[in-house]
Amino acid sequence: MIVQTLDIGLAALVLTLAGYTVLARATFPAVVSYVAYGLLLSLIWVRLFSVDVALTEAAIGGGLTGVLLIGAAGKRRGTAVAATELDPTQPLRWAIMALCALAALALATVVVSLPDPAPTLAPQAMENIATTGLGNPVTAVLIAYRAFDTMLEKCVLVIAVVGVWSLACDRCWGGAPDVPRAVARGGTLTFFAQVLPPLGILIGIRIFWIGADEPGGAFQGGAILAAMWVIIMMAGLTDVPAISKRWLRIALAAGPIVFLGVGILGFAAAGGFLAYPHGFAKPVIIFVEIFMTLSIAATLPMLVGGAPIRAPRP
Amino acid sequence: MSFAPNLFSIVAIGAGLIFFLAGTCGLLRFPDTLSRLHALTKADNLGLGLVVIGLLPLADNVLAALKLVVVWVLVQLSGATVGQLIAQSTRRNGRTE
Amino acid sequence: MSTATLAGLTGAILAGVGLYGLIIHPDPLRRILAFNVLGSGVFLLFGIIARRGAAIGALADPVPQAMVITGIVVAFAATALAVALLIRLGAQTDPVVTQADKQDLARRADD
Amino acid sequence: MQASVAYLTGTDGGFLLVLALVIPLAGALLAFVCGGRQVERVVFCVMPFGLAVALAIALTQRLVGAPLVYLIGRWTPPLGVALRADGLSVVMIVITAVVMGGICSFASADFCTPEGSSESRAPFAFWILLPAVWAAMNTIFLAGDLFTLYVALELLTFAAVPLVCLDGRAETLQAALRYLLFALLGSALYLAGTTLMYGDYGTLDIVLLSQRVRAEPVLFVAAALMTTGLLAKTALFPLHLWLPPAHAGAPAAASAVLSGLVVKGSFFVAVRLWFDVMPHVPASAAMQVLAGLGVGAILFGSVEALRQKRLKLLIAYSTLAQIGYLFLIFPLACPPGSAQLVRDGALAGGMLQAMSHATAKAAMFMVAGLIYAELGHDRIVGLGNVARILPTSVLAFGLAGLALIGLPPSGAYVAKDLLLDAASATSQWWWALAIQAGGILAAGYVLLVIMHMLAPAPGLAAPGPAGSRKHVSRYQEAAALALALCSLLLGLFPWGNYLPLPQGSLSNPLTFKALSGSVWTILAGAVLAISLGRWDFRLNHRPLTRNLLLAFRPVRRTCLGISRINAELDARLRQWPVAGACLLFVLIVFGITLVVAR
Repeated sequence: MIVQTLDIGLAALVLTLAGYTVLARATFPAVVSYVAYGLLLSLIWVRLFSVDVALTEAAIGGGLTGVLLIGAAGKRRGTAVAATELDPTQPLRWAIMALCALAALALATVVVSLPDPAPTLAPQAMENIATTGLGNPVTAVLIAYRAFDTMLEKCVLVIAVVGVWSLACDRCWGGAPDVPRAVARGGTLTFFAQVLPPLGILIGIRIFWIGADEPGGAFQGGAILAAMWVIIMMAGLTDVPAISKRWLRIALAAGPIVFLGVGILGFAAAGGFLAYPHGFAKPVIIFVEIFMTLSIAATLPMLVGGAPIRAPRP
Repeated sequence: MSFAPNLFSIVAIGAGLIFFLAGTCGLLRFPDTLSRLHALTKADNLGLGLVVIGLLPLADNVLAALKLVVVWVLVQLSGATVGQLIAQSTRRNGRTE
Repeated sequence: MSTATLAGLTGAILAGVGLYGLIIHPDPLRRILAFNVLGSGVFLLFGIIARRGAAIGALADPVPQAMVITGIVVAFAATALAVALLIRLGAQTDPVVTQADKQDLARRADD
Repeated sequence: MQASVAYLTGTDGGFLLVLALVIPLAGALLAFVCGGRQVERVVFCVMPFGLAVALAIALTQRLVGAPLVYLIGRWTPPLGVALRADGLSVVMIVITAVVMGGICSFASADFCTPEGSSESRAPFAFWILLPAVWAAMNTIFLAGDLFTLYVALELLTFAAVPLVCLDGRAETLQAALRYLLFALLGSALYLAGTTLMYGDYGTLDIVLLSQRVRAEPVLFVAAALMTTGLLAKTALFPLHLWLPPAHAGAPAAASAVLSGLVVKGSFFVAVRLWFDVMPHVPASAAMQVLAGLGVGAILFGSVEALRQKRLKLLIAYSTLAQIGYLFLIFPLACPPGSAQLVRDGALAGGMLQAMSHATAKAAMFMVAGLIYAELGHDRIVGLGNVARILPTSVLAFGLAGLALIGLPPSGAYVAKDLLLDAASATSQWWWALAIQAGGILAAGYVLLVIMHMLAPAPGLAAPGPAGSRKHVSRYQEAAALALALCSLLLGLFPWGNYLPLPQGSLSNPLTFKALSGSVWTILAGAVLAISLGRWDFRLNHRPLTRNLLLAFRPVRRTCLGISRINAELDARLRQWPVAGACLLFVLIVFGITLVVAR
């Protein structure tokens, strides 16, 4: 009973925040509301016993997306919003609201009437998990059963980085992106950036490492490592790397390249693309995941940083 | 599980929740940024601290208890930093609303 | 009502709210925000389906969970691309303010 | 992909399917790591291998005589993901490889790293995004799983959007942002549909789903969501707000990729969805809705094309119209009252139309780019004399145009033939009418451009500003010509091995009937072009022509009135909230039609 009340309260809170995010007049409060929304959403995921998703949602869905959007809203403060689009007229607004309500209603009706017992692949996933040597079925789906989707999605990240970079001005090509900086050096943020990362990096590596058997994995661990790098750069302890740096490019592409390479080696070693050799599956998977974690840790800050805006130094 | 740690937990977590409630009220009702920050850091600090203390006896083993403490320390650290940054930014921009 | 059903209904409403915001707002940044609300609503639908598919040894069906993780990362990449476009567009349409700011920033960074 | 056990095990030659994905992906990643001047070289090294694999897949499938299947990681669906190549995949893979080859050789002149710089922005982005588009397209053609298709569609979108704004002008950035956001809206709807499918049937594998789907509300809602999402990504009327500015604003080579290939990706997923996942779901009424939108696109897009001032915009609106053509296959494969979609002539016609359009449209955008480079503008009324300056380009445009109109022996001609046959076989005369009208309208806007190109101009065409003028390379003209020829000769290939062509359906393209039909189409198109197009030179006022013109004036006035209404409608529909409302409306109507007509 108490649990159910709490669930309903959580849902109500999430819906309120979402409503505020969409309906608020000013942009900045809407963004702040979205960040809170993302964090509460990960609690719903915990309640659904999807801890892996909760971790990802908190780190990427709420956290990094929040940083990105707050940064965008902050950069636009003071400059006029390009009013190229028209506000919809009032009747149109009502019509859209009605149609959206209808669509949501249809979705809700359908969700309630899904078949019982629900079809599931959980038993099959658990049956086959022994051959992968893993203990966490979500990791097994990501890296073994549906490895192809994951590999493709890693390539999506690289292409997104290329897309973001391509929005630089020609003069800035080869230069460095911008990360919001602390105002004063040697201030609180510097101290924070000196104290937190050692611990944060340990936690990131640990979350990646236990991901084989427990909730966690390359995405979640990589996201934490990425956050540490962002903090260090924000405090000004290291420079944002110029996009022409070879090591940066290798770090960004290493994940998909190693994944692809291991996949092709699978033809020879395990009789199929993206198949893992019998008995050696787990070491190979860990090997691939190391590079994936590295690439995620490099990619996410680059996506947050945006297009290079500083001309390369001669 | 004996009754004593349970009672201890209930009292500690309850006290923590009161701090959270007070902090939230302050965040919503206080007039300017600095006072709001003041209210918020109390919730972070004491509220979460009391909740963690309340949870400690319920932890399965020492490692889990240690993790709870680490969570508290990390929140302290980041809360303090963010509070400082917001305050600095407020002072710099001369905005108090 | 079980937690899963509640989450599913929440997801459906979130999708509707996000859809509304995405269509109604003239400001691209607000559309990006609304897209993220819409996306998370759709992900929650995956969540209820995963939870309903719980079986012995798994508290939730891992396949939809893995799809959501992939989806969240893809949505983040989409947001990053959209924000980058938005910022570049802002720099283009408002050259008086931003161009000077940027040069200033570039100078400071080079120092 | 009829459901059978055979589709759940790997077949010989399946590894070729993996190569078709891995080669372009590896190309994109390698180009990214190498950077600098290497990007272009990497893509040129990868290119022939991609083409070879496409041909090898076609050959192997011919030899095996059945679809190729590959189980990735040796995991059987539903747990794993399968790649499958049926006839439709094969033809699309081959045509994509051909168009990619053409675009590569065309773009090497436009996107080369200038001397003296180690790396520059536009070439770097272009040569990485190009193989990424290719990989995404091949994945779409081969994937046997609806979620893999989602990831591939996203890869396609993320690779296509930056291509729109490579030049960094504000209006192209605006177009790219709109394209991205509308495409994301579409993919969110698609993803919502896949969730429901998984929740209902416990798999997203296409073959397994086709065995499990039943006509029930969950499926209808899922189908409506997915189809509408795909329509938004394909820019079917009235969801086309992003297409004209994006396709017309991009650099020529990028426009060729976007218009020739990218829109076919989401269309192909729609075909998979209906013909492979849900062929047994009674949906004839919904199919009529789909084709209704298609006819709207043909009429609206063509009239709008005829009224454009700029060549690239004309070609972009023509794409809009041709997309409408593709959606006519749905009711022709599933006539009113029928309980299932059949894979026959209509589907084959649709695929041929898509292939023919891919090659022809790529060639047209290339020519438009060359003309822009030579003249410094692409105003249609200022195209006079261009035939003298760039004869090969104009020839390429003409041939591509003839292919687009559907003159024998082009692919579009065979497609039109097949679609008309299907319309008469299922007695749906109204779609036959739309098909004929589409051909005439296409003839109208193609002839409009050609007449302007051939027209003698007073004095030489004004050269553009000296800085913007580049010398047009012969390679580029040759690439455009090759693609145009390919489109024109597409109908001569024996597609019966891959596409479900009815026995003996292909009529001889050189009979009197076929030729006279073409002549009528051309004549009617010419009348249309004269009455709707923009003209700025006066005919000499000899009494005969003056009287003719006087008699003609009311016709022209009516036509212009119609086109004005059309332009007004276009301006409305291209507002974001209106397009969004249209999207929701299409979603609801489609869903209701599916439920009610059960």
